[in-house]
Parts: sequence; structure tokens; C-alpha cells
Amino acid sequence: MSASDRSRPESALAVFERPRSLALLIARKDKADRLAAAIRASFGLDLPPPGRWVTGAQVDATWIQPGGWLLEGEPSAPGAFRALVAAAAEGLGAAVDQSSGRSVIRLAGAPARAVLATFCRLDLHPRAFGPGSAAMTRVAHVVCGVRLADATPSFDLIVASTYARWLIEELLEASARHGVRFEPALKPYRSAMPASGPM
Amino acid sequence: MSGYRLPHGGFIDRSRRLAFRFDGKLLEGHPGDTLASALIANGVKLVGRSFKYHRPRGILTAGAEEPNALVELGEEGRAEPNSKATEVELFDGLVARSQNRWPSLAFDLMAINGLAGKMISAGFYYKTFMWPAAFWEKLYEPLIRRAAGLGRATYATDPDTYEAVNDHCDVLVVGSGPAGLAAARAAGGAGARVILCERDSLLGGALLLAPAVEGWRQEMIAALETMPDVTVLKRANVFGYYDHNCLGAIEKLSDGAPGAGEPRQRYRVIRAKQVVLAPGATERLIAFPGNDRPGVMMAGAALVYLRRFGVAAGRSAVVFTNNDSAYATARGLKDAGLERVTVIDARPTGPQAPGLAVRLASEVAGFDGRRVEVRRRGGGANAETIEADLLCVSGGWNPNVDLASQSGARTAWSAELASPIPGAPVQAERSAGAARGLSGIGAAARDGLTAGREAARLAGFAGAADFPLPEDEPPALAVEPLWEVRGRGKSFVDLQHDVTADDIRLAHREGFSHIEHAKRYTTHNMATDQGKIGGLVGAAILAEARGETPDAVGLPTFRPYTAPVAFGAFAGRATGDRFEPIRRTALHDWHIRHETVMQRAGAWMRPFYYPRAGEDAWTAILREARMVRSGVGLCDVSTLGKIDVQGPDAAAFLDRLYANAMTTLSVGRARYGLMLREDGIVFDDGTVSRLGLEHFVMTTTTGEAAAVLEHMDFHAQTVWPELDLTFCSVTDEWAQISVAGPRSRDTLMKIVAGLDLSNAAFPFMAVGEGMIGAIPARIFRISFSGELAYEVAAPSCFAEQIWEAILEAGRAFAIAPYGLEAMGVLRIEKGHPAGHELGGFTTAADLGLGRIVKKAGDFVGRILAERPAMADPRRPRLSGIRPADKAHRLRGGAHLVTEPTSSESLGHVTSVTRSVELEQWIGLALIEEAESWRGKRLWAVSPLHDERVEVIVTSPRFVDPENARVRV
Amino acid sequence: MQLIPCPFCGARPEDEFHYRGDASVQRPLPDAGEQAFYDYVYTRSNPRGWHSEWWSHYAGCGQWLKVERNTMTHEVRGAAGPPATLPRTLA
Amino acid sequence: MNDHYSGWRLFAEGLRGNSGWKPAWRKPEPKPRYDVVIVGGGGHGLATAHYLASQHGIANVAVVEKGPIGLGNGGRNTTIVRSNYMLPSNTRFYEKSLQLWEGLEQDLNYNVMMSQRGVLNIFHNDGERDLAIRRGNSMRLQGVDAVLVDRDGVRSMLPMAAMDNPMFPILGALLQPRGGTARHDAVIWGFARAADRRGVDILEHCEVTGVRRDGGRVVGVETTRGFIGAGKVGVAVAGNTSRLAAMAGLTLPVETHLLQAFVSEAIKPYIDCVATFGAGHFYISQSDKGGLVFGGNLDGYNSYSQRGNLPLVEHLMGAAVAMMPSLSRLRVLRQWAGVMDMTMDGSPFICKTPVSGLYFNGGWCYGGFKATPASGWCFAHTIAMDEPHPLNADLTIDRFREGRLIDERGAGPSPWAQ
Ligand SMILES: Cc1cc2nc3c(=O)[nH]c(=O)nc-3n(C[C@H](O)[C@H](O)[C@H](O)COP(=O)(O)OP(=O)(O)OC[C@H]3O[C@@H](n4cnc5c(N)ncnc54)[C@H](O)[C@@H]3O)c2cc1C
Ligand SMILES: NC(=O)c1ccc[n+]([C@@H]2O[C@H](COP(=O)([O-])OP(=O)(O)OC[C@H]3O[C@@H](n4cnc5c(N)ncnc54)[C@H](O)[C@@H]3O)[C@@H](O)[C@H]2O)c1
Ligand SMILES: Cc1cc2nc3c(=O)[nH]c(=O)nc-3n(C[C@H](O)[C@H](O)[C@H](O)COP(=O)(O)O)c2cc1C
Ligand SMILES: [Zn+2]
Repeated sequence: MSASDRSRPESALAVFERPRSLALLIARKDKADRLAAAIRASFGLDLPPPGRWVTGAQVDATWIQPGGWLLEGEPSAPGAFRALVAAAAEGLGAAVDQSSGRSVIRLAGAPARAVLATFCRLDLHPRAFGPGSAAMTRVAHVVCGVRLADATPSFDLIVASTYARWLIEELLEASARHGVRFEPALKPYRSAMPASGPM
Repeated sequence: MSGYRLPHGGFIDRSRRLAFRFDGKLLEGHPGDTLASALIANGVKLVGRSFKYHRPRGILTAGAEEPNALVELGEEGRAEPNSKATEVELFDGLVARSQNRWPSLAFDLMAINGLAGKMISAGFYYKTFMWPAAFWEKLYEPLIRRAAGLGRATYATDPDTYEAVNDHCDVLVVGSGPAGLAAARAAGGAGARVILCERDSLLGGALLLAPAVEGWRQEMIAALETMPDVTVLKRANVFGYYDHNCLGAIEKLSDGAPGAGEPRQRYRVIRAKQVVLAPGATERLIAFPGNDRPGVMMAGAALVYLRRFGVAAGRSAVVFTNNDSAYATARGLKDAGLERVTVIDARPTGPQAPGLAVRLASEVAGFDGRRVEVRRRGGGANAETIEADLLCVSGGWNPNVDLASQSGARTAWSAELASPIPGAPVQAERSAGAARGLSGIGAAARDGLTAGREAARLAGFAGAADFPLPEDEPPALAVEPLWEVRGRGKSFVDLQHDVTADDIRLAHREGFSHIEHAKRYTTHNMATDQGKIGGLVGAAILAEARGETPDAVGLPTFRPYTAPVAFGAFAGRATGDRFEPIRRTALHDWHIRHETVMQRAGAWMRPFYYPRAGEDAWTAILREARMVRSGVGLCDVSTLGKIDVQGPDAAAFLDRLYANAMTTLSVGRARYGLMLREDGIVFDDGTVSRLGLEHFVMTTTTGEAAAVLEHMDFHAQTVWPELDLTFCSVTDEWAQISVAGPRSRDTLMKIVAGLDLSNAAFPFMAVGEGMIGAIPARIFRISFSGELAYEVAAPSCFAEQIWEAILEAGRAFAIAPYGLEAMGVLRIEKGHPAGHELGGFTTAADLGLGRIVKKAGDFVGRILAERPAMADPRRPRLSGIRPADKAHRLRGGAHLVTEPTSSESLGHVTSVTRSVELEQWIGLALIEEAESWRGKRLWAVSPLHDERVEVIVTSPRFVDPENARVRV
Repeated sequence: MQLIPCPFCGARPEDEFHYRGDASVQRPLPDAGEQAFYDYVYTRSNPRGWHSEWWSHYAGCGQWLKVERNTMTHEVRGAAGPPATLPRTLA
Repeated sequence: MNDHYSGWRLFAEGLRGNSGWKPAWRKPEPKPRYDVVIVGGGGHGLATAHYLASQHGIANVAVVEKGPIGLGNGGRNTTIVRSNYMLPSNTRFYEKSLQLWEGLEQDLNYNVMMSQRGVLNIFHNDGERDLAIRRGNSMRLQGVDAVLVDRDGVRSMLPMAAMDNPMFPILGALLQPRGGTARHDAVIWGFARAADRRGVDILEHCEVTGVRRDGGRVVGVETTRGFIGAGKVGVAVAGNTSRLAAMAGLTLPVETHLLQAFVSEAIKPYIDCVATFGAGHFYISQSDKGGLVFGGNLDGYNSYSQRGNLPLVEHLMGAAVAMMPSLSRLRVLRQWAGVMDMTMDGSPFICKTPVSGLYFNGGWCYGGFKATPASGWCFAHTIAMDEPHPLNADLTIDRFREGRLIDERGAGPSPWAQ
């Protein structure tokens, strides 16, 4: 623990949920290469290799499993993002909506590494987990994707939405002595909902 | 008064005073003191009583190897037994109590045990207390238990917190003596990420005892501080060496002044590419009569009290040694101004010792706390008695091989040291300095540098700057092994457990001659110090009895922990109600706002029932169930596992996964699915819906969702890799709401657009998509309750909106939510297997589902389900039961017998409920030869409750056996 | 704590994995008969020493890895991805 | 009987400096041939020898042990003794064992410190409760003691238990009052001494390296101390069962797995009974020496290493402190592990094999300490009579082939998950 971690500025850390449109893209058997080409053609994005994530103009992509990526875009109308990805992947892979299924939680601030180290076994040292790094692992006992978002450092934690509250509680508890600010999440789509709903 | 504070010296802050209490007495010390050094400075000599004989004991060591000075610390939730006074850092207000004595430390009645010593030698309890048998629990054992144990534990809850951390480094260095400091600097200088763990509160190890090299110590520490990738952890004991170069450490943070949000301790899991073990050496004792008396102290410890704490441990001292190291203690005590210091050296020649009184070729044959009996070795007259209140002992030094040994390396034997040393490494580690038998600060530092450099190089960091090292000291004379001085009285080899040299010999005579047998028979090495100072001595005495050398006898297995670890530290934050993760559906907040009774089911929090004002549990549950049977209700079933399956071979895959056919399922339809394990036992059930030709969504039970997905992964990836399909969990994406009851269609018709829900257009088991407002939803006409019912699935971020919309639409039909309990009532009435019917014991046929199982084709579980005993028609089968007398209740877990007094169980009751349809208790049961019992009477007995209920065996379908209601 | 060298994710601690035992047994063809299935499900050579075994990287890439591990020393010699992933390479 | 143990003897020996005690068992040289050779000097092997000699008059017996006796699982288990099983095949066998335990000290003239302190199985939800009731009723119908304990009862037996943890509230418990603990090492030594006194040769440092057959019949064992001829060979080697089977050309439905155990620093009486918690799979008792002896689940991978890893430790300690918060400040002193012979249904076998004269005793999983007397008793019967006793008639290896599984937990053929 370095001296800087010990000092407790008012809010050394911020925790908030990032509203995103999410779709899991899974290549069909033996079609990963063609799928990558199709995605490149549609979104100008190279699907990243294991352990990496990339940002693009329209979509970001995070490696999840062999032949599987999480694609990500701005919040949009229900199903729209999935449809966009599905169209690009037509015949080459499945696009499955996860906009409600996974939550993207941002942990940002100087002590972020120290906080994550309390319940994540990944080596997050900049030498081992630099820009563009992404990993699926366990955080606070639940399956979780971890990405380095920027050098603040900021990390994105991608977790099953039914565990999001658990993870946030754990993050807040682990961060408490550093000082932490929590911004309640906006759920994806909410803003995109028609003002006069059926209810 | 014996010990006292010297006018100067030591790493203590004399400008400040700390007040503390020991056994109620108010005493003072300084910052930098340990409880032990402060007690010695205050002249406190008697600090504890031993385990078996309750002998008075003093402070023997200055570290983690302390067997005697164990005290109870703190109060209430912070009470902590068995704390080593030698490791407790003093703080203002510290409260400590001696332990294992009654009524008081000075006058302990249990000391009577000492008189009976010969009768309660090693293993005595195995030979007596056998008659009469019942007296063991009633009389003997309580006595033994009360006498044994050490400190008292509290039942109060610990108010402090703990934290776990995962660390990674290129090089882990254990110990910060000259070897450790040099290793850390060498590795850090090469650019490696280094973690240095030091158990002590100060860095330096042996350097803290060598004022001549204090400058070097400080320079090394300063150099490490400038290296950003070197982390130095003080008060951090490395407790264990596990697989794949993973080590555990406990860092003490705030024992003195808890608060400020700082955890009390931090448990560190350290993953190192390379490890340098530099934990130094531990001084061993010599067995002689009275070697446990207050006033006996290890020679190295006496030097620590002088140099570290500016404390002299006595007024007049005898130093008994077989090696050169204790001369430094003698010299130090002399220089500190003790009245008299005499060295008793067992060797015929000793080092130059100007000004010291030395008796060569002599030994200590007894000590009573005030007088030391000295005699020439090898017999002869001229025995001598020397008055001394401090008897320092050094039997030589044992390299600390425990971590190396835990890593899997066998120990080797050093004849020179008469001690084990680390053998060839198995994992990526090496020992350095005193830990591998080197002596001298210069030698240790040089060794550390080499080890640090080598470790860094192997971790990928070559080339490092040089730094100055301390001078080598002149070589020492060899140690002459001396394990025991025989004489009248008890000579201890394990002070805490009161194991004597005679006990070791007795063990040998009785055949417990293997070191592991001797350990277990005498309990030697099994105390809280794990034999750190006397382990080898006992082994050597055993060796002598066996007529062998100590290396042939060996030491017992080294195991974690090098120092005991608090339960709380391991638990970290993951305990209490946060011991396992909690999973919440998207409707969780709604349930909470509506004062739902929630319960944990697996990881999930689930609504059990929704009580209204004044309702008890059953009233609410039965109201909810009745509502579904007569009107409409809605239920959060989002916890069901949901898996999206796509691809040209999706249908073929599902066909092999499920015991019933899936290829024949048409688009827009759902089907019940039953999965077997490969051994033919039912694994899981759920529904499969075909959304498109190559697109399915299946559900699993809540409990098995993860297991089913992994089962699918296994088969898709490794068994049938030729199949072209993809699948993934969509459990979290979709909130799912069951809308059940005769008015469910009326309810949904009001809000679902884009889908004709009429019975003709959307019959039982139909699947379709519609819109609820602007929200796309999937509608499944499936029923768990046996009523007309639908399940509505929508992206979970809209869960509350959909839920509210359904509530609003059903208002005219008095819709309300129902919980898991009401769902249980409904499914038991329908005879749907769940929970204990699917507990991993039943076949499809047992559950009455034999008819849906495919007779041909490949699917998981087909072949082994055909084994004779699995296909035996007499196996217990699912049946219904109800009490013959409507007033009687049923119990889950009751057994079925033919007569109320019979003890031949024909089966057992798996699930029970009060039925809303039958207005009485009903149950599901697994009954042998169930068909033959249909309509007949049996007894459901629960001897545990002293209950016998006559029951009628029925079909498991209590309600609507033709399943007509779901089709209307 | 053992590290399983996942060919996709790198070396990861054992608690990211679920275990499934002997990988030397293979599911028989459907018509291989009861004895073959019995052996597949129940019979284990259970060696002391090198053992080929299945580990699912459930908290990582979700792949079933075939791991060569020594049951006496816990040394790991290698881990391969499942057959289904073999032909899939990314440019 | 000049070496009888008693309080008087202890007193007399004390007066003469304990010089008259004899070795608890001899260290004989192997004879070329024995009527029966038992492989494995754990509790089961030694008990088998004792009962062969005492019940069947077969004393020309050797127990061959690769190291010193009793350092296998018999010397490293958490010492819980109980017969609270659900399935009749198990219940009646373990109940026989408990009955033998109740008279063991007199039978062996050795204090094995059998302490019937009660075994309390705590449940946290309705499902666990119903299973406990089913099991308790099954026991009661078979004449075994079982009591359902309510929350107040649990509270008074376990004043340190967290009754109202919101995630894992304690609803009650199933108590077997006659269950308890025994001193693991004493059981080994007591059986060894008793067998030795009836003439059984205990051959330590004698590792079996091969099983010699003559056609379909076993004729002896190759050992590191030479060939030893045998009319019959009984194998009771727990975690090494598969290796011995391989020597005899057999492959068994067994996997070898790790189970860790822990002991705390010794403290004054803290917990009086044996407690097991459904949540977190944590169980604990206190030894007569004062250490809290506790454990949990398997590490979950095949291993012969006798050393476990930290993930299990972390989980277990989390459970321990959740269930008994006052443990937090106490300290664990030592951890170790044993290698378990896990079967594909979690139940053992004591049976004949396709090789005539060769018998197997194994599959004890993490529960064979309590079985020690009955295992020896039934195995001795099976060997002496060349057929099983009714008590172990169901405990065959063939049951897997026939689908006649004895699966208490419904875990199926996944030993790592049991
Ligand atoms: C941590 C732990 C906790 C447990 N807790 C309990 C509990 O609370 N209650 C309970 O009932 N059970 C418990 N058990 C299980 C119980 O300890 C065992 O089932 C039981 O001790 C098995 O006895 P055994 O005699 O068959 O095996 P062991 O005691 O293991 O004896 C087998 C012997 O065979 C020897 N051997 C192996 N190979 C050879 C060879 N080739 N040649 C010669 N000899 C050989 C071994 O060296 C060993 O001494 C626990 C086990 C462990 C590890
Ligand atoms: N008088 C003697 O004969 C004697 C005895 C021992 C050491 N020494 C001298 O000490 C020097 C040896 O230096 P060294 O660096 O090898 O040893 P050292 O004794 O100086 O340092 C070892 C350090 O490791 C720490 N340590 C031990 N176990 C630990 C653990 N599990 N976790 C964390 N920290 C732990 C100790 O607290 C100590 O500070 C030599 O000069 C040697 O001669 C002398
Ligand atoms: C019931 C029981 C109680 C134990 N109590 C202690 C103890 O008080 N002190 C100790 O050091 N070890 C104790 N042990 C552990 C043994 O020292 C030893 O670790 C264990 O028997 C396994 O042997 P091994 O470590 O030599 O492999 C105990 C073991 C058991 C089974
Ligand atoms: Zn992976």
C-alpha cells in the first residue's frame, strides 16, 4: 500500500453504471474469420483478439470467448442495437441482446486498482494490464468482465445485471475508506422510451 | 525484581509513556515496546502457566516462537486468547491477562498436576478412564477439557473488520534481515516488481542487534523506498507456501488503535514468479532439569531485549551455550552493567572473551529460578552453584526451513549446524542467509544479493546496479551439538505442552518411535509454537533412544501456518450476510417496496408471499393460490434459467440433450423438456420454445441453470464439436412474469398488441411476440399452476413497467402477485415434480414421465437409465397422498408404512401443502410399487414428531387430472 | 492456489474453473452398448501422477479445457482448448 | 494379559519411573506366508485384523503398511462418529459401527476417548429441513436415535451460533445424541495393540508393489520387504484403492480427492457438541486438547498430494465466521489434508472381487472414520466366510453396473461435487 492510497481525499473514487446497448456476438462454427470481416465492413472495427477490447466510432467490442465478443453502443430503442449487429452478422453468427442482461459499471479514481485487488485475482499492474486490456474473471465472487478504460485508472466491470447491485455494494464497501462517490445508474433505453407509454 | 529498563538504547521512544494493565495491575512502557519487553522492564517474571502441569512460566523468547508468554488480550468482542506477549506491540490502554491458571497466576491449584507428573506422563489418558464407560462423558472428559485448552474464547462478536488482497510480483522476498534487504534491493534494482514481507514492526532482522551496521540498514531501507515497484510490508507474516508459487501473508494494520475505517488485518494472497526465502534462523533450546523455570530465556532473545528495547532481562546472568552466538549476549549483558555474567560453554574451547567469566566443557544441570547448578561435562566432581535470576540458553540455530519445506522441497541435513537446511527447490524459490545456514551479516547480505539477482533474472529482469555490503565477520567456532543434560527433574522439549525428554523416551519404549508417532503420542510440536525451539531437540533425543542420528529421525511434516492466523482475516469481507453473492431480479425493488416476504433461494432473493395487513403466512399463501385458481395472479419467475440456442444444428443438439423429442417441435410452439444425467437420473426440467427454424429459447430450473449451461457447453464443445450451433445465457436479459388463472387471457388481451391471444389463434403451448406499450415482449402459453396461464418475458430493464401494466390490466379481476409458496401449493396440487422430487435420485419413470422418453436415438442418459435396477418397476414412484381424516396435517420427510407401528418404510413424503382445491393437506410421495397402493391406505409417520397419520394414496394430480383447464 | 494455463485467457487461478475429472474417457457412440457407457461414466484409472482432466473456465472464456496435471505434485504441463475451438483462429 | 492398561497400572508404573511399559505393538519380521494379508495399516485394516483374530479365530494375519501405521486418513480426520444416514443400506451399517464404538474401549482395553457429545446438523431453509426430517425419520424407523431440535434448542446447544443471519437463518437442527467424536490416533493404536496381542503381525514400512495371482486366484503380495504369501488378501488403503486395484488388474469407480482439515489454537471449552452447518458446508467440534477441529468441502480435483489450496480455505473461513461470529479473533494453528477414496455415489464397498481370495474395502469418501469398527468387523466376516455379512451385502462394486446406487446426496457420478 503506497502512501497515496492511505490519504483519503473526499471522493478519491467514483462508481457509476454506464447505460449501454449490448449484444453478444457469437461466431458460428468455422465462421469466425468471415464474421470478423463482415464486422469490419459494417462497423470499421477489427474484432479484438483474446484479452483485448477496442473502441470504434459506432460500436466497441470486447473479447469474451473464442469466437465471441460483446458489442456495445450508445443506448437506443429496444432491440435496435441487436438488430444492427445481427444484420451485419447474418449467416455468420448469432447476435443476442444483452442490453438488459449485463451491466457496465465504472470504477474510476487513483485507488481503483487497490480496491479491485481486494476481490479480483487478476494482476492489474499497468505492466500486466495496460491500455486495451480486457479479461473475463471473477470479481467479488461473481463472473465479471474487467476492462481498463483509461489511465486514471478507470475500469469497466461488466456483470450479469442481476448481480449488479451486489457488485456495487461490494465496490462501495471496499472503497469506503478511500472516499467514494456513487451515482445511481440510469437504465439503458429509459431515455429512449416514448414519453406517453401505455401505462 | 529481576528485569529492568536500561538508561539508554533500543528502538523505543522514551519521550512517551504508554499505560497498560497486566492482570489488573497498571504498568508503563514506551512506544516501540512489545508487551513482553514492557513486562520485563517492569520486572514481571511470571506470565503464564503451562498446559498440563500448570508450571509457572516466564518469557522465553522475543518472537513468534514464544511457547510460554501467552496472554488474553482485550475485552468483550475484542477478547483474544493465546496472544504471544512477545509479538504484541504495546499501545496505550492495552489490557492483558494471564491464562490457564486458577484461581490466580501466582497460586494455581492445578499445579497439583505437577506432583502427579509421573502418572500423567505421555499418553496416560489412553490407558485409563475406561471404566465405567458412561463416566467418560460425565466425569473424566469434562475434567480433562477444563484443565486443557489455554485461554478463554468469548462468544461476543468481533467489532473489527478484515480485508483480503490479491498481490502479484516478480519477486517475493520473505524476511528483511541483511539477506532479505539485499535480495529485495538487488531484484528491485534490476527492475522487477518486488514485495518484501517482514513479520516484525521494524525492518532489519539481525541488523537491529548490530549497532555497527545501523547505517547500512538505514541506507538499504532508504534505497528501497525510492523504488516505485518495490512494496515493503511490515508486520506482515508469510504464513504458508501453496501450489504454483502462491503464498499467503497476514499484514497487521490496526491492532493497537482500531478505527478510522482501517481493517484490523489484511490477508494477502501473493502470487510470485520467484521467491527468495530469507526468514533467518531460530535458536533452539537445550533440555535440562528446570529449563522451563521463569528466568530461563533464549540467549538471542536476551540480546533482542537489550538492543531492541533497552531492557535487561535480569540482574545476574548465566549464559549456557554450545556455540559462539551467545557470547554476544553475555557481552551485552556485561556491558549493560549486570552484577555477574558467567558463560557456561559446553565445548572444550570457546572464542576469545576478554572480561567474561567462562567455564568451558561445562553444562547446566539444573535451575530452580534462582540457582544454576553447573558441572563439568563428562562427570567429575567440582559441581558449582551460581546464583542467577537470568539463565540464557543457546543450543545452536536452526535455519527456518518451514516455508521452503511447505513449498515441497525436502530438507537436507547440515552436520555443521546439526540442523535441517532447505533442500533442492521444487517450486520457483531459493533460500538465502541464515535461512540456509549462513552465519554473519556480511555473508547473509552477500547471499541475499545473489539470490535477489538470480530471482529477478529468472523472472525476466537481468542486470542490476551494485550496492555496498557490510564487511564479513571473522568465522565462528563450530557448534557442538548438545541436546540434553540429564539430571533429576523435568527437562522439557516442548514447554507449552509440557513434553519432557523422558516422555520422548517413554514413547520410544512403547513403540512410538517414528517421529510422527512420537509427535502424536506425546503432543510434542503440536502446541501453538509448533515446535519451533524444541522440535529438533525432541527429535534428537528420540534419535538417541533409537540409536540413530537426528537426520535419520527427521522432523514432522511442516504445514501452514508459520504463525497462527485469525479466522476473521481469512474471511475478510466475505462473511456474515455477505458470505455469498446475492442475486436480485429486476423486480426486486418492487417486491421490497410492497413489503413482500423475501427469502434466499440459492443465490437469488425471491418473493415468498405478499402478506396483507393482518395476514399470517398461510393465510396469505392460500389467498394467493385461491386467486390463481379462481381469478388471476402474477408471479415473478425471472429466476428461471433461460438459454438462447441458435444455428442449423440447434434442434439436433437439443434432441440429444433432452430425453424427449425436440426436432419435432414446430415454430411458434413450446414443449416440456426433461433432461437426464448420463447415469440416467433426472437432471433438470423446463420448457423449450421454438422461435424460428434455427432459433430456440429454453428454460431451466432456477437452481440448475448454471449447471445446465455448463453441461451444454461440455457436450457442444467436446462431445459433438461437429454440430453447428451457438448458445448463451439470457437469464438476466429477460424478466419473466407468470400470469395465471382463468382470467389471465382477459388480463393480457387488454395490453398485448400485435398478437392474437384467442384460444384458437394462440392455443396451449403457443409462443409468440407482441408489444406491451412500446415494449417488445415474448408470450408463452405455458402453465405450472394447471390453470389457463401465460408467461410474459420482456427485457429486464422494463420489468417494472410490464409488471405494473399487468397489474393495472388485471385490476378488474382483482389481480395480485403470488409468491413462491403459492406457486408451490399450485404445483403440488398438479403433481408437477420439483425440489425434492428432482433431488438427484429419481428416474423419468419414477416421476411418471417414462412415457415421454424417446425409445430410440442418442440422448444423454438413455443407455444407463436401462440398467436393471434403474428400470425396476418396483422403484418408488411419484404418488399423491392425502390424510384419510381431513383434519390431519402432513409433513415433508414423513415415511410411509403399512401399519402405524410398522418400521418398514415404503417411501417418503417429498412435498406437502394445504390444498386450496381440496381444502385439506395433500402431499407428493415416492412410494414403492405405487400403482398397487393407489386408492389404498397407508400411514405417514414422523417418529421425530411422534405423529402417525392415515393417508389415502392417490394420483399425484389432485387437480384437473385431464389437464383441461390449461386448454380453455 | 493452482494456476490453469488457459490457452485463451492466460494462466488463471483454480477458482475460475469448474472441474469435471478424467478427460481420457470419451463418450461412446450411441450403439456402443451398456458396458461402454458404464466405463465412460464410472470407471476411472485414477492415476497418481499425470492425469488428463477437464476444467471448465466458467468465469473466463467458458471453454472446457483438457488439462494435463500431476495428481501428486499439482504441476500442470499444459492445457488445450476443446476440439470445437480448434479450427477457429482469428486473423 | 500382563500388559493390561488401567488406572492402577498407571499408578504403579508412575512409582517406578514408567519403566515397565511395553511396546503397544511389536515390530516383527515378515513371515513367508500368512493365512490372510491385510493391505493398509489404517483403522480399517487394523480393525479387520483385530476382528479376524477375535471373531473368527484367524490370527495368522499380517497387516502390511507402506509407512508407519495410522498416518493415512485415520490419522488426519476430523473424528466425527455418527450413524445419521438416510438410506437403509448405510444406516444399518453405520449403526452397527456406532454400537461397536460404544463398547470399543472395553473390547480393546484402550481409551479411544469415544465421546458421545451429540452431532447437530443445522438447517437453514424448509428444503433442508424436510431432508433432515426424512433422514431423521428413516433413522428412527430403524431404531437409531434422532431428535429434531428447534431454534431454542440450537441456541442453547450453540450459544455462539448466528441464529438470525438474514441470508442463512438457523431454523433448527437434527440431533443424533449418541453421535460424537473419538480420538483418531487412539483408535489406530488401540486396534493395533489389540490385534498384536492376539498374534497379528503388523509390518510397517512394507509397501505393497504388486498382487501376485495364480490364474484367477490371489497367492500373495509383492512388497518392499519381499514377497509375502497369503491365502487371502484384503485391501483397505483408502485413497490408494485405485492403485492397489490396478496391481490386481481391476479398475474401479473411484477417484482420489483432497479433503482439508484445520485445528485452532487450544482454548478452554467453547463448543460442546459436533455442529455441521448446511450453509457453507462447515463443521466443527472441539478436541479434548482444546483445539477447534473443523473442515468443509473437498478441494474438488483429483489429488494424492495431501496438501490443499487457499480458495477452499477462504470460503470455509467465511462460512465459519458467518455461522459463528465469535470465531473471528481466534486463530487457526494448522491445516492439512487427506486423500479420499471417493466413489461415484458417495457410499463405500466391502466386497469380493473377480479375483478369488482378493477382497476390497474402500470408497469411504470423507466418512470412513466412524465406520472403522464395523468396516473391520464386516470385512473380517467377508474374508473369513468368503461371503458378505448381511450388513455389507449392499456395499458392492457391482451396484454401479446394476444401477443400485446408494447415493445419499443425489450428487451422481461426480465425486468432485460430493
Ligand atoms: C480431513 C479429513 C476429515 C475426515 N473427517 C471424517 C470424519 O469426521 N468422520 C469420519 O467418519 N470420517 C472422516 N474422514 C474419513 C476417514 O478418515 C477415512 O474414511 C478413514 O480413516 C479411512 O480409513 P482407512 O483405514 O480405510 O484408510 P487410511 O487410514 O488412509 O489407511 C490406509 C493405509 O493404507 C496404506 N497404504 C496405501 N497404499 C499402500 C500400499 N501400496 N502398501 C501398503 N500400505 C498402503 C496407507 O499408508 C494408509 O496407512 C475424514 C478424512 C479426512 C482426510
Ligand atoms: N546469532 C546467531 O548465530 C544468529 C542467528 C540467526 C541469525 N543470525 C545472523 O542474522 C543474519 C542473517 O540474516 P538473515 O537476513 O538471513 O536473517 P535475519 O534473522 O536477520 O532476518 C530474518 C527476518 O525474517 C523475518 N521473518 C521470519 N519469518 C518470516 C515470515 N514467515 N514472514 C515474514 N517475515 C519473516 C524475521 O522477523 C526477521 O526479521 C546473519 O548475520 C546471521 O549470522 C545470527
Ligand atoms: C483431530 C485432530 C486434532 C489435531 N490437533 C492438533 C493440534 O492440536 N496441534 C497440532 O499441531 N496439530 C494437530 N493436528 C494435526 C496434526 O498435527 C497433523 O497435521 C495431521 O494429523 C495430519 O498429518 P500431517 O500434517 O503430518 O500430514 C490435529 C489433527 C487431528 C486429526
Ligand atoms: Zn479461459
